Amino acid sequence: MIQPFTSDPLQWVAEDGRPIRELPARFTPDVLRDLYREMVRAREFDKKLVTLLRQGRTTFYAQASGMEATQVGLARSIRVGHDWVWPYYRDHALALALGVPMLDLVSQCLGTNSDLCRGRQMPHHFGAARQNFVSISSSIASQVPPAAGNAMAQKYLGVDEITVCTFGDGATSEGDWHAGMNMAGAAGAPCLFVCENNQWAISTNLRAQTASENIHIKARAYGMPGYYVDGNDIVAVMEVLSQVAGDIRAGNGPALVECLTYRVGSHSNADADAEKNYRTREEVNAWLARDPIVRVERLLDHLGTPVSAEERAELISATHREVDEAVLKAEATGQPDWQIMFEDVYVDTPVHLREQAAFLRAEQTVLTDGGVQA
Amino acid sequence: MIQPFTSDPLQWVAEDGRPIRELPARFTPDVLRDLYREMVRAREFDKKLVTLLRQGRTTFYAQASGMEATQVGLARSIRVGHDWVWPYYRDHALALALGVPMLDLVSQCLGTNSDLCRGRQMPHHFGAARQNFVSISSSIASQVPPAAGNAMAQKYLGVDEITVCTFGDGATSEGDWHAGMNMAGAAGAPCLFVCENNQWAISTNLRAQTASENIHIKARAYGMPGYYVDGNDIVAVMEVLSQVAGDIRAGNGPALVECLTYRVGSHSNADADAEKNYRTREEVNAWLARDPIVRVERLLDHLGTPVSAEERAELISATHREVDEAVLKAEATGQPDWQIMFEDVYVDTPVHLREQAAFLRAEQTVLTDGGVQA
Amino acid sequence: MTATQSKPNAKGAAGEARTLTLIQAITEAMHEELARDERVVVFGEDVGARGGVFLATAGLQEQFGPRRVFDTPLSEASVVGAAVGMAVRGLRPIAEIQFADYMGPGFDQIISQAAKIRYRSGGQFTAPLVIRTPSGGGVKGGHHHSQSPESYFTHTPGLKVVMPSTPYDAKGLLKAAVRGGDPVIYFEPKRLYRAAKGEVPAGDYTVEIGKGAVRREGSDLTIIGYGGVMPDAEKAAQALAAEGVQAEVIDLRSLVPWDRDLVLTSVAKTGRAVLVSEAPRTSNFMGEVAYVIQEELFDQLLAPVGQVAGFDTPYPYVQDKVYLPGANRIAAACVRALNY
Amino acid sequence: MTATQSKPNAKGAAGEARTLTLIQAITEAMHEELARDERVVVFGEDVGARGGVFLATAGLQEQFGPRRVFDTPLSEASVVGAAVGMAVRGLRPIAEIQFADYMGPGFDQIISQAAKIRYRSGGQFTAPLVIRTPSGGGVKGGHHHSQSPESYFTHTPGLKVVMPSTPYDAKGLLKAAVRGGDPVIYFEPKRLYRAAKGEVPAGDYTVEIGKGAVRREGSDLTIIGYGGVMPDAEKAAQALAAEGVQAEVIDLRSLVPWDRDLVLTSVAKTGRAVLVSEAPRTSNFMGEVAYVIQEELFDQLLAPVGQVAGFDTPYPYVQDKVYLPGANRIAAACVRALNY
Ligand SMILES: Cc1ncc(C[n+]2csc(CCOP(=O)(O)OP(=O)(O)O)c2C)c(N)n1
Ligand SMILES: Cc1ncc(C[n+]2csc(CCOP(=O)(O)OP(=O)(O)O)c2C)c(N)n1
Ligand SMILES: [Mg+2]
Ligand SMILES: [Mg+2]
Repeated sequence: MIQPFTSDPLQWVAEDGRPIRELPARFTPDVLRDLYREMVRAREFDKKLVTLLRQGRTTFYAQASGMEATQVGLARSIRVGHDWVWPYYRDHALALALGVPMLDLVSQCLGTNSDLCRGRQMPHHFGAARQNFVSISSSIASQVPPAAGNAMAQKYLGVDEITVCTFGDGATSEGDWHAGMNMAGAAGAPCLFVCENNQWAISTNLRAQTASENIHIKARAYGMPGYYVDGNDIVAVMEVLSQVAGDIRAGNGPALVECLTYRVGSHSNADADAEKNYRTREEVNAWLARDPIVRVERLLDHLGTPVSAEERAELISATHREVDEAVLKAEATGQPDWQIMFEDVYVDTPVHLREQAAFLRAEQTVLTDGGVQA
Repeated sequence: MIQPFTSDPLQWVAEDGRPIRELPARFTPDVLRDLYREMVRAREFDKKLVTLLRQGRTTFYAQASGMEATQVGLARSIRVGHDWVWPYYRDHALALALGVPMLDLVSQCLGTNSDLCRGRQMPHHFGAARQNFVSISSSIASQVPPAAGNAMAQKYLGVDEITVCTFGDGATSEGDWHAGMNMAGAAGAPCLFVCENNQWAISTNLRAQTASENIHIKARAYGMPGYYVDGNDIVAVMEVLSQVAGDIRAGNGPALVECLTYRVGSHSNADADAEKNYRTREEVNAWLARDPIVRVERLLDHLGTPVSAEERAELISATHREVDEAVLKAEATGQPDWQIMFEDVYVDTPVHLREQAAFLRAEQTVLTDGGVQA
Repeated sequence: MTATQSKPNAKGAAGEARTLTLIQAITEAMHEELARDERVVVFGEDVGARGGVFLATAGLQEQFGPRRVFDTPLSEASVVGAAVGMAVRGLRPIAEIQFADYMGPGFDQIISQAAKIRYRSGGQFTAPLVIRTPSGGGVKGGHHHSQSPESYFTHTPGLKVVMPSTPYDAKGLLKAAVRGGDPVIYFEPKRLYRAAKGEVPAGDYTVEIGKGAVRREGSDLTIIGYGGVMPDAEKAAQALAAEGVQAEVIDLRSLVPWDRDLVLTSVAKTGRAVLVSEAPRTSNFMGEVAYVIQEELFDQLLAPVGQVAGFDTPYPYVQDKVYLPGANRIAAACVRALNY
Repeated sequence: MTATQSKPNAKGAAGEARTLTLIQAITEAMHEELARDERVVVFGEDVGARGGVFLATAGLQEQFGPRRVFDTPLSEASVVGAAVGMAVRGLRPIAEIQFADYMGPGFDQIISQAAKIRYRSGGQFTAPLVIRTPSGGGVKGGHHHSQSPESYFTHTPGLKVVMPSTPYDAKGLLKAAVRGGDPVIYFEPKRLYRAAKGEVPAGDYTVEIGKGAVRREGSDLTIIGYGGVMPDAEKAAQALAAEGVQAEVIDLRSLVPWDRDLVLTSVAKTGRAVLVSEAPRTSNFMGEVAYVIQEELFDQLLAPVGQVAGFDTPYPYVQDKVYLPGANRIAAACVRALNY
């Protein structure tokens, strides 16, 4: 039994790669290698997308580097395509690990015709129905009440699904976070709330965000258990999350899990240089030293099944190829044309939208014919 | 030192009127008598106003009967006219005990020209600048973030005031409650949050409102102490609140105090009959037996200084006279005329409001001259 | 309540008509939809045992049980957000906001989640849901029990917005809203809850969202309104008739989308329009109706489009009746248009 | 940044003019107001060390310290609510909402507290505060970084609403807002932050809230806009001038209250009006301007009031540029009005 409300984050594997507690049997070298590969894939996706951003081929990007153990560990603790996920905008490692195809993620970032979301949202705001990975809204914490409702529906329908809702540390200050948590608690809804506590909300440190000792203790306000996990230790993440997910699926109501991690990159492209104003190089370096991927590498070393330099290089270049191919494929589908703007506003197209579309059609035609005659 | 986060409400005086702990020296029979009188005054105000309501002389009323120890005790724990109060709509006992004149309260309920708030709000939504008793908004919990801001301003200005913010149990579910609590915690603002937990929010019981064990534990989410008090025991209320107010004034940051009490009357005139749908007569009777006024009567008995039947009768009729006189005085000032509608929207009156006022002036003139000619 | 005691004909077509109040028609619509479709759930603050503060949901929990009809915590963001999540996961939620004045705390859920999830996901996820809420003045409730916030929502693409003024429409529009594919904000003019009575067929029928209704035919001028102002609009038309002026009266019923054809056809015929609503004037929905009329019928208009609306002040308590556009004010606006 | 390094002349009158960008002018206004009045505080999400995501508050914390310029928790209700409480207790808060798209979570604080406290208290308590927020499209931000929600606030009595389009106005209006007695929602057209450059006097001056400005005189038609669309409105006027048409261009600057006199005088002269904004069409603020023009100048209008606005769809990502009314679309609307 894993204890809620611990004062320190639960850990299985120390930073040097040695297990602190007995390594659960399911973490065979093969399984660990698979986790490792998935994390590296996400890390390299970050790198490639930052490059695409620099090249001006996309306009926004929010790295998850440093947070891969939390996101991949979460994906491996639930039933893919069966459970539902209301994620937030930093969750591409989660999306990848849930099996959202690389092409879908890249297409969304590029806003091409191959984008499942039809170019409607800014980059890095994914949505993939096949994986029950609900389209992300930028509005922080706005996914929390709907996640509670999604879980209430699951309970109503009597299905054995659960709902996962992720958010950052900053998100916990929003009123909607409270509204969703309290609703899920009161309804006993099967919802797994996962805080990806990377300790910063843009430039605002968790200590300025709230006076509470930590995030998971806030679960007390909603009558649900709160767990505290080392979010850079994928074994700990999976041990805690799979037990908690199981409890929830068994009908014990919602729970909150705080994964303590760190965003080693910038908040987004928007603050690439600015972060030096608000945090120290030392702090970043200290967390770079706690890299979740390196920890698994060390564990594999310790288990006598090290990752070779070639394997690593190959994995990296395979991911780069995967991204490159996806980019080519996505770009080949072209950009959606203006008509896309008027679709999916409603199930039908009411008369005022038809008129506005007709207006734009006329304008576009004139433009194609050589500009407006003023 | 009073302990936060107790599992049971702190009590000083048992229901039978006997002190459970040593009665603090300041609670002399004279002081207790004064508290008693203030509580009876509030109770009788309730009765008179319900009568006025039945007579159709006012249109809304929200009784505080049963909650007098909480509200009067709070008023006696802070510095009147020095500290600031962001109250909620059920706080007339608090207002009276803070020295808001009866005439002001009655005028607000009647919406007469003598209303400090100029007839702008529905009855029972008071506001009195002289007592720093900030005008009440119906929108539940919307006073909580401003109360935090008020306290932040006090801290900024370096004054030795504190801010009091009151709300019901239901209010704690609103997002704004969370936003205000968290802001106050993060800012270390001198704010005393008082939950008047009467266990019902209209027809919704606290158990359906939230899955948390109680209200005060929610303070953990904001890094502030949470206290649990028998809100029907005015000695306990004052012991806890005056210590907590002192702590806050000393610069220790905000705190949450939950006063466990009960609304023995209906939610408002709107559900006078409806409450039988949602709660049992037995429950109401059980709480009627824990009446906060009776408890002080018994304590005075126990101390050998009983309240005589005549004293009680006199007190009651004095209050009734006080209300009657206030009603006459208020009604004599008449109802504000239509012009009041366009004032206090802004500090000035912009042109569009001047035009709308001119339009209405013309209309009113025509009407006085005998109706519109259609 | 008769409405909840009657045995609605859940499957078949509309049955015989009875006289119901507006609120009875609303209750009956929910009753029938709950009976018709297991995916329909009804929830909000105090809608269960209490039956809602206006009793719109009275008897529903008793009949359908607390699994399908239930109280929520006191949070409009919880209510709306839960509705969004339920709808995404396949239910058909009917959520109540106790007063339209309290949509504020749920505003971001409405505009960021309900209104945009279909669009932002490219149609992968949708939120067909209904938010019912009593709105409008005339009940001496001061500004937090009297406001008419519908214009905020008509200005938010992705939402459909309706407001019935008759029991017939109340039932039919609510059913259409429950069955449609979009989030619908369904405003209930609270001062008509019991004041508006009319024939309502037992059993099933819908009123198409987006279609207005001509309440009275006339050739001299068109009065266009919706919701709580309709009885006064009709009274004004009667008063005008007594003076020999034939006003056509249109009830929009649906604001997004609104029935441009009906309005333009009528004003093309009469040449004069007076728009009536009780929401504050600046940036209200009627501005759009006025705009379209003057744009489309510039040459046919015989007078400027007239407008009677709420004043640009918070809704006052003591001046409740003066604030609202009554029949006199509407008639006077018509006279101004006629005498232009 | 020059703006924060310059030593503003906090007491005296306006000094010599320099060329600043819109955002520099905003920073300078806050800088000077902080220096002028100890009651002024600046706060919001990431406005401290980070200087705001657009750097509008860059350097202010460094200069005035974290007591006067500080970060808040990530909650717009906290930000607005704190501003209300501070203002009631005597401070002069300038609160930042990081993007206008995120006013949703603070909406009830704005409409129920900030907008109504003066009214509901009979003037006993007031909330003179400024909420600054970047709004509008053109930055490829998708719907949560591009919306123009100003109409919601113009429809809320008790709020003043302004939106500058030039550095001069940005500074002067912000100062006027800080010193006034009312809650002011101050929208900053983010696509002009660095694109709009202009002369700004060093030191003190204000621009009166409620007054528009004629950007270009003309006799054939009046183009009326505000905020981010202004440069394109002027470009359209230039294009028209090349064809021999003289358009008058009015920048409203202030929406509540708006300068009816200026607008009506101009349209009375030209006989034609085209209204330009980027907010969704239905129930947008320009509906009110159009309404007043047709009501007051019915007989003088030579063509229907024209309007170019945002489409009634959520703001799209890929079609960012197509969604926005550009100079071509504005010019085309003018041509339609001229050829009517
Ligand atoms: C309602 C709302 N307010 C503000 C923002 C702007 N914003 C975007 S990300 C962010 C910080 C979020 O921090 P956190 O929740 O910790 O997540 P992280 O980015 O650290 O993963 C802010 C303030 C927003 N997107 N939504
Ligand atoms: C934002 C908002 N939502 C709903 C309401 C309607 N309403 C008025 S009182 C009330 C119950 C409040 O319960 P509680 O906070 O426990 O206070 P009590 O009335 O019990 O003292 C509700 C739901 C409101 N006034 N404001
Ligand atoms: Mg974070
Ligand atoms: Mg209560």
